[in-house]
Amino acid sequence: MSRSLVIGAVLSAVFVLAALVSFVWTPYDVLGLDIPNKLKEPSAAHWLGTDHFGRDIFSMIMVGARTSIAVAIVAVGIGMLLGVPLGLAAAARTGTLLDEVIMRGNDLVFAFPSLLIAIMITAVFGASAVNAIIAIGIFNIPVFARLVRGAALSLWTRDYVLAARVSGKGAARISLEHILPNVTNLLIVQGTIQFSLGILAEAGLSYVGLGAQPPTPSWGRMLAESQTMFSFKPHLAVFPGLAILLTVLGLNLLGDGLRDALDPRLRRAKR
Amino acid sequence: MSLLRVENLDVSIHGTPVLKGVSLALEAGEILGVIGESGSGKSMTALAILQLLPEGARAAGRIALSGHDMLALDEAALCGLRGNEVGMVFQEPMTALNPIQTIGAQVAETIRIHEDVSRKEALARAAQALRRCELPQERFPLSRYPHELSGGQRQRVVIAMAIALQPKLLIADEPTTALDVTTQAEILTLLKRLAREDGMGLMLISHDLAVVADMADRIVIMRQGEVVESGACPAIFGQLTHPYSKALLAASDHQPERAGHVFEAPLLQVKNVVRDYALPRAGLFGGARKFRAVKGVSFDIRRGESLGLVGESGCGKSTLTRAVLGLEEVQGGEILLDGAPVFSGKRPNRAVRRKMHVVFQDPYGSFNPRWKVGRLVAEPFHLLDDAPEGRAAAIAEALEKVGLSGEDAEKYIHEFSGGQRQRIAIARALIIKPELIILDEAVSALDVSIRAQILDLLADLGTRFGLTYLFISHDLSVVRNVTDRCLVMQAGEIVEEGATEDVFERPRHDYTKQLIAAVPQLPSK
Amino acid sequence: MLRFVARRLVSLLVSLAVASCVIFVFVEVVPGDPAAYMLGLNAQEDTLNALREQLGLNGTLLERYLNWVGGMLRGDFGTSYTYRTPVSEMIGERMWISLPLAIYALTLSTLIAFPAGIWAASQRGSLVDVLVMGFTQLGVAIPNFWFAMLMVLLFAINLRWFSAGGFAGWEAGFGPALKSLTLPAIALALPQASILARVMRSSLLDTLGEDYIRTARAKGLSRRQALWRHALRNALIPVLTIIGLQFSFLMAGAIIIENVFYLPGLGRLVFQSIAARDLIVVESVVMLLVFAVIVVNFLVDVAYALVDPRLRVRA
Amino acid sequence: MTFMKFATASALAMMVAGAAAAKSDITLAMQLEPPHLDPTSAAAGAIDSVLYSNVFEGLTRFASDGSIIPGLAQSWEISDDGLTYTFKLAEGVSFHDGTSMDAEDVKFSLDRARAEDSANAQKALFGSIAEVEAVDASTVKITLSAPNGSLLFNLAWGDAVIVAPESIENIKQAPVGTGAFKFANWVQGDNITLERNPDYWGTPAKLDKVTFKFISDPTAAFAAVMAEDVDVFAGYPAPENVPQFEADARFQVIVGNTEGETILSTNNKMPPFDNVKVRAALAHAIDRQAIVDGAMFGLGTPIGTHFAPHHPDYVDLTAESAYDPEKAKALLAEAGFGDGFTTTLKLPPPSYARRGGEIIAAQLREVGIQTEITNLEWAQWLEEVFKGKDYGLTIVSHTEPMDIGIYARPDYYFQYDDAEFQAMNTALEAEADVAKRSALLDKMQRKIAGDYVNGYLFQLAIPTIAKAGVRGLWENAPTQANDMTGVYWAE
Repeated sequence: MSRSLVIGAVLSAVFVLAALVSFVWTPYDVLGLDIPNKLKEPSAAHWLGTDHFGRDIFSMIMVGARTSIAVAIVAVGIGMLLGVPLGLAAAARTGTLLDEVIMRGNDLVFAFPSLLIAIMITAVFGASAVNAIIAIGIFNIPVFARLVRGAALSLWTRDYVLAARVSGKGAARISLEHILPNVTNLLIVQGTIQFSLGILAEAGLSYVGLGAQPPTPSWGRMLAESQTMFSFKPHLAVFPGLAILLTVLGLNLLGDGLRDALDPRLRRAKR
Repeated sequence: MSLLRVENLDVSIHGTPVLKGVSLALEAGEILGVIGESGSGKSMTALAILQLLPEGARAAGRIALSGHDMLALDEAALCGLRGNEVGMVFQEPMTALNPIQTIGAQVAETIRIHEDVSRKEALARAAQALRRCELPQERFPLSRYPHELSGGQRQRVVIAMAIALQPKLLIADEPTTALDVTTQAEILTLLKRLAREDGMGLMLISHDLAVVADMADRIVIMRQGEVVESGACPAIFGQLTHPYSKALLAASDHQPERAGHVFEAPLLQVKNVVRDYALPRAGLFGGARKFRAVKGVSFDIRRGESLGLVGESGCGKSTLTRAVLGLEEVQGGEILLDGAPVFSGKRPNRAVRRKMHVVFQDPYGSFNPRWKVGRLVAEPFHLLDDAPEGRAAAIAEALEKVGLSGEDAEKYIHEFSGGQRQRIAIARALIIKPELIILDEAVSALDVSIRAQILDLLADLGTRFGLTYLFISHDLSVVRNVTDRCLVMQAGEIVEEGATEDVFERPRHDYTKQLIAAVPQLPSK
Repeated sequence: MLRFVARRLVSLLVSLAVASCVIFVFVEVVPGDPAAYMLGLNAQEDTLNALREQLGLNGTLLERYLNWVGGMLRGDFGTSYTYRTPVSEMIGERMWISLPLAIYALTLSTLIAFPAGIWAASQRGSLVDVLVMGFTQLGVAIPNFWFAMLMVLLFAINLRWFSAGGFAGWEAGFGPALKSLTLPAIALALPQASILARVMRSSLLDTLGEDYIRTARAKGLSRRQALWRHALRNALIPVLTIIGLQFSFLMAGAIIIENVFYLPGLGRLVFQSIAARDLIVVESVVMLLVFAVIVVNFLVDVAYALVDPRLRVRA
Repeated sequence: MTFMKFATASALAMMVAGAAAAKSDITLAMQLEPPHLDPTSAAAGAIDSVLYSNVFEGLTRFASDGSIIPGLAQSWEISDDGLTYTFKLAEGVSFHDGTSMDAEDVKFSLDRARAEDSANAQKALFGSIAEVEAVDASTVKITLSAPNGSLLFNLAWGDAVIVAPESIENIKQAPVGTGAFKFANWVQGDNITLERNPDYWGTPAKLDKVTFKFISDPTAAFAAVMAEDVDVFAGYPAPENVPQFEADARFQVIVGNTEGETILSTNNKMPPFDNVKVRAALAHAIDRQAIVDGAMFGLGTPIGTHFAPHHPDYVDLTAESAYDPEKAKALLAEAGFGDGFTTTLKLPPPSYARRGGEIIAAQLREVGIQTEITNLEWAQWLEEVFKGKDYGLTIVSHTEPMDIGIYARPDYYFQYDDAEFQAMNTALEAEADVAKRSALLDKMQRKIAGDYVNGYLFQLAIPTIAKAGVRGLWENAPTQANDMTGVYWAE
C-alpha cells in the first residue's frame, strides 16, 4: 500500500462519508435561514461559523459534498457509458471509417472550449445541476473513448485475441470477453482522476452560477456568494475552498495510488 | 596478466542474490563464450563488468578490467572506461538506438565523449567505424535515422558505436538472438573479424550453444547465477562433466521419437493462395496501394504428417498461417481442409475450423491474464454448436494429456512457467480434438531444455492421437528434427519443397543453400 | 513530411467545417431575443420588430448560416447586436488581452514545469522529487478561481503590490500592462505548471527506462549526459501535446479568471454576449477559439514530426 | 491562521493611507456598461448613468432631490386648458460639434422620439403630444391631444434629451450633446471617458476629465475600491461591504434612495395567485425587515405599496401587510390551500433579487408554500417572465420614477387587470392640479395595496462609495444618472 493510496483513500472517504451522513443528519438545517445569526465566526455552536444568511457552514459543506460528488459521479458515468463502447468499437474496427469518424468526433469535442460549451448549454436549457452534469459528462466521453481505444489497440495484437478468433469468436464478443476486462484497471484509475476533475468543474460552474441552484448548497456557489465578504469574514471562503482542494487532492492521490497498486506497468502521465 | 578477470563475483538485487561466486577470465584477442538459459545470470555478469547494474543492485568480489578495479572506481572514472576501454552490444537492435538521432551522430558521440575532437573529425571517424561494420557511407550516409535501417543494419550501427574507439574488450550480449539466421551469420563473422583485427577481447553471451561453439576459443556455461563448467572450445564438448551442461548439449540438438502413420490423402490443401494487404494511401488522391504478402502458394499436408514451413521474418509465413486458420479472406486461390473451404461466403467456416487449432509463439501473450486456466482451455468450445456436457471433465482430460493436472484449471495463468504455459496452449488446441494443429513458432521462445520437453510432448501426442502438424519456424535445426517434409518460403513464395532430409542434405534452391549454410553447427560429438 | 502536413491539413479543414455548423445551430437555439434585451421593460412590439429588421434577425436559418460563414471567410464577422460595432474590431481589442495573457501564463507554466519536472525525474525518489510531486498535487487540486481570490486579498487589497484587476491598456506602456496581467497569469499558470511538471517527469522516467539510454551509458555517458542528450528530446512529445492543449485552454478557459480580475478578454466577451444574447458575437468568438484550438493542435502535430523523424515518413 | 495576518495587515494599510490630493480628474465605477450611447433608443439605464446631464440635456431636468427644474428650457407657460406648453430656450447653446442648439433641434428630437418607426424605449412618454412647432429660434410650442399633468416630468427623462440632426448618424458611438462634458473615448468592456466642455453655456464643470469604469462583478468592485483603482463607485453592488467602508477613513459612504420599488411581482392571472386571499397570504408571509437585513444588510426602506417613500405623496401602508405567518396560513386555508402549494420563483441577476429570493423562499416555506428557484440572466428574464409571463413569482426593482401607471396596463407582466384602477390612472394623467393629483395618487396606492397585487418589499437604496475627498455627488437617484457637473475634489 503506497503512501499516496492511503492518504487519498482516507481523504476521499471522509468527504464521501460526509455526503452520505448529510442525508440523515446535519448539525443544522441548511434550508432554514437565521438572519440575526449571520456571519458568525467559527464557534462551539457553529464549528465553521455561519454564512450571510446565518446558515451553518459545516452543515452546508456536508450537503455540498453530496452535490459535488453526485454531479461528478454521474458525469463520469456518462463519460464511461458512452466513451468505453465507442473506444472498443473504434479499436475493433481500427482503420475503418467507423474508427475515423469516432476519433475525429473526439477531436472535435476536445476542440471546443469546455467552459464555454457548459455556459452555452446552461444558456439554452437553463442553469441546473442536471445541465452541469451533461456539460461535464460530454467532455468525459472522448477522454474514455481515447483511453480505451489506445489500450484496446495494443490488446488486439495479443495472441490470446488471435486464439479467441481461431475459436471463432467475433469482434464484439472478443471486445467484451478479452479487451474490456483487461482495460478495467485503466478505467478505474482514469475514472478517479476524471471524478476529481468533475468535482473541480462542478465547483467552477456553480461558482459562475451555472451549477446546482439555490437553496441547494454547493461549494462553488458558497465561494461565489462569500466573495465580497471573505476579506472581513475569511472563514466564509476558506472552508468551502479547502473542501474542494482536499477532495480533489484526495481523489488524485487515490488515482495515482490505484495506478501503481493495480498495474505497475502503466505509469503514464496523468493528463 | 589477463585483460578481464572476474573473481567470485556476487551480485544481489534488493537482497535476492542473482550471481553467486562467478569467476571467469578473458585474455586479449580471445573470444569467450558465455552460455546459459534465461535466469542464468549471464547478462547480469556483463552489466556488472560495465558497472551498469540496475538500481538496488550491489556487487561484491573482484572485477579487474585491464588493471582497473571496476568495483572500486568512482562513476566518473567508470564513464571514462565505458566505450573507451570496453564496449558493449545489446540484444535488441530495434530499441538500442536513439530513434531521433542520426546514426552518424550516435556513433560520433562515442568518440566525442572520450576524445576532444572537432565534430567534423568525429563524424569522419564514425564513418570509418561504420565502414568497418560494413555500412559504407555511399549506401548508408551518416544522416540516416535508425528507423530507416533493418534490424541487422541497426545491430551493425550498435557495434560500430562499441568499437569506434577500438576498446580492449567488447561484450556482446545475445547480439544475434533477435535476428534472422542469415543475418546472424553475418553479424557473428563481423564480430569475429573485428576481434581479430583489433586484437580485442570478445565476450559473447548467448543461450545458443551452436552460436558460441562456432566462434569461441573458450566457453563458460552458467546456470542460476553460477558457473557450472568452463573450458577450451571445441574440446570441452567432448569432455563435459557437469550433468546440466550435458543435458544442455543434448537438448540443443534434441530429436524426439516420432512414430505415426502418414496417410496418402491430403488433409489440408492450399491451392495457389494469394494474399494482399492494403497499404496507406499514397498522398491524398493516390489510389489504394497493395502489398502482396503471399504470391500464389500451393501445398498439401497429408493426414498424420508433420510438415515444416521455414522462412525468415517477413517472408509471409505468418500471413499464410492466418489465411489457413480462416482468419482472413484470401484474394486468390482456395484453402481446403478435409475437402471443405475454411473460408466460405465472406465468413469463416466454423464446421471446418473445428478440425484445426493453433499454438502461438509467446507463452506470455497468448492467455488472457484475467481468466482461469479452465476457461482459457475451454475457449475453443465456442466453435461447437452445442458445448459438450461434462465440460469440466473435458478440461481436466485436456490438461492431463499435456502433463498437467485437472486442479490447474482453477489457477490463473501467471502461476505457470513459460513451458507450462505452452503446455496449456497445447491443451487449448487439443480440447476440441482437432485433426490439424498449427504450431506457429510454438517453441521458439523457450529455453532449449524446455523446448526439448515440449517437442517430445508434441511428438507423443501426435502418435497417440494421429495428429497432423503444420510446424512453422525460423529455426531450421528444430524443423529438421521434427518434420517429415518441409517447405522453404521466401518473399511470399515457396522456393523449395521436399522431404526434410533431402532439403537439408541436398538443397536445390540458392536461398535454401544460404539458409542451411548460415545455421550454426554444434561440433559433432 | 509534406504528405504528412497535407493529410493533417485536410482533416483540419473538415473539423473546422463541422465545428462551424455545430456552433451555429447551437447558438441559434439559445432562447432569448436580443432586440427585447436591448429595448427593455417598456418596449412596444412595433419597436421590437423595427429593431429585429435592422439586426437582420428575420431570415431563414440557412441564409443566416451562409451569410455568417461567407462573412467570416471574407474576414467580416458581422456587427455586434448590442455594441453596434464590427465584431472583428471587438475581437481584435479583446485579443490583445487574451492572447498576451495566454502566452504569459504558458511561459510561466513552462518555466516552472520544465526545471521542476526534469529535476524531479533526474532524482527520482529523492526528497526533491517528493516535494515537487507534493506541490504539483496541490497545484492540480486547487480551484484556480479560489487561488485567484486569495492572491487578490493578499497582493492587491492588503499589500497593494498589484491592482486588484482591470487592464491598464497597452497604450499605458508595456510595464503597467504586463503588471496588470501578472496576477491573472499566475492564477492560470499554477495548475497548468503542475500538470506539465507531472507529465514532464513521468515522460522522462519512461524514456530513461529505454534501451538506448543503456546503450548511451555503455558508451560512457554519465547519467546526466544521457538524460540531456538522449532522454529529454524523446520525452518532449507528450509534453508538446499538453502544451498545445493548455494553450487552447488558456485562450478560452480564462473566463472565470477574467471575471475575477475583470479583464475585458475574449472569454468574458463571450460570457457577457451570451447573457446579452449578442449571438453573432458568441458564434464568432467561439468559432475563433475552436479555430485556434484546431490550428494549435495541427501545429503540435507538425512539431512532433520535427522532433521525431519516424513520423515524417509515417503519413 | 494566515487570514488573521491579512486582516491586521489591511488595518495597518488603512491607517497609513494618506488623503487624496486635489485632482482635476476622477474615475467613477458603475456596474453596467452601456450597450451604446444613444439615450433616445434604448432602455438601458447605463446609458443615462453616463450621459444624462453630463453630455445630453433635455428641456427640463431632474434635480438631485427629484424635483423638476429648468434645463435647456429656461422657462415655460402652460395654457389654461393645459393643452399647449410654450418653452423658452436658453440662449447661445451649442452642441459639442459647434452647431448651435435651437428650436428646430428640439422639434427634431421630440418628433424623432414619437415617430412611427421610433426605437425609443419610453415612447409612451410622448403619447399625449399632438404637435411640436418651432415658433422661432428660441421658442418651442408643444400641443397636446389631451391634458397631461406629467409632461414636464416626462420631458426630464433621459429618453427625452435634445439631440442634433447633424450628429444623429453616429450617436451610438460618438454622442454629441449640449452638456458640460463632451464624449472623449470608449474602451468597450472597460471604460468611457468624458472631457470638460470649455464652451458650456451654463456653469462649467469643475473637473477636466471623468472616466466611467465598468465593473459588473461585486468582488471585483470590492477589490477595485479597496485597492483604490477607482475614486467613486456609484451603485456599489455589495451592501455587505458598506460597514467596512464606513469604518475606513479613506472612504465616504453615501446611501441615497432611488426610484426603485423592489417588489415580489406576482402573476395575477396564474392560479392560485388569481385568488386575492392567496396574494394576501403571500404579503403576510413575508418579513420585510429580514429581507432588508439579509439581502441588503440593512440598506433600504420597507414599503407597503408601489410608491417611493421619499415622495411627498407616499402613504405608508406597510401595516396592511405586516409580517404574520399565522394569518398567512389561515388565509391560505380559507383559500383552500391549507397544505400549501408549489410555485416558481424566477430571479434576475442583481443581488437584491438573488439573495432576497432565497430569503423569501425560506419564509414562504414556513407557511407551506414551496418554491422552485431559477436564476435567470436578464435576457432570459425578459423572455420568460416579462414577455412570456411564464412565472409564478419574481423579484425585480422598478427603477422608473412615478411608474405606478404600469398597474393600469392589463398586459403588463404581472397581469393586474382592474377597471377601477385604470379609471383612476386616466384621471391622473389628465390632472394638472397638484392637490387633486395627490388625492388620486393616495387612492391608487391604497388600491393596489388592498388588492395585494404584488408583494411590496422595500425601496432600493444605492450605496455610493467615494474617496473621502470627493464632493458634490448626487445623494439620491431620482433617475439613473451620475451628474458629474458639480463634482470636485476637496483640498
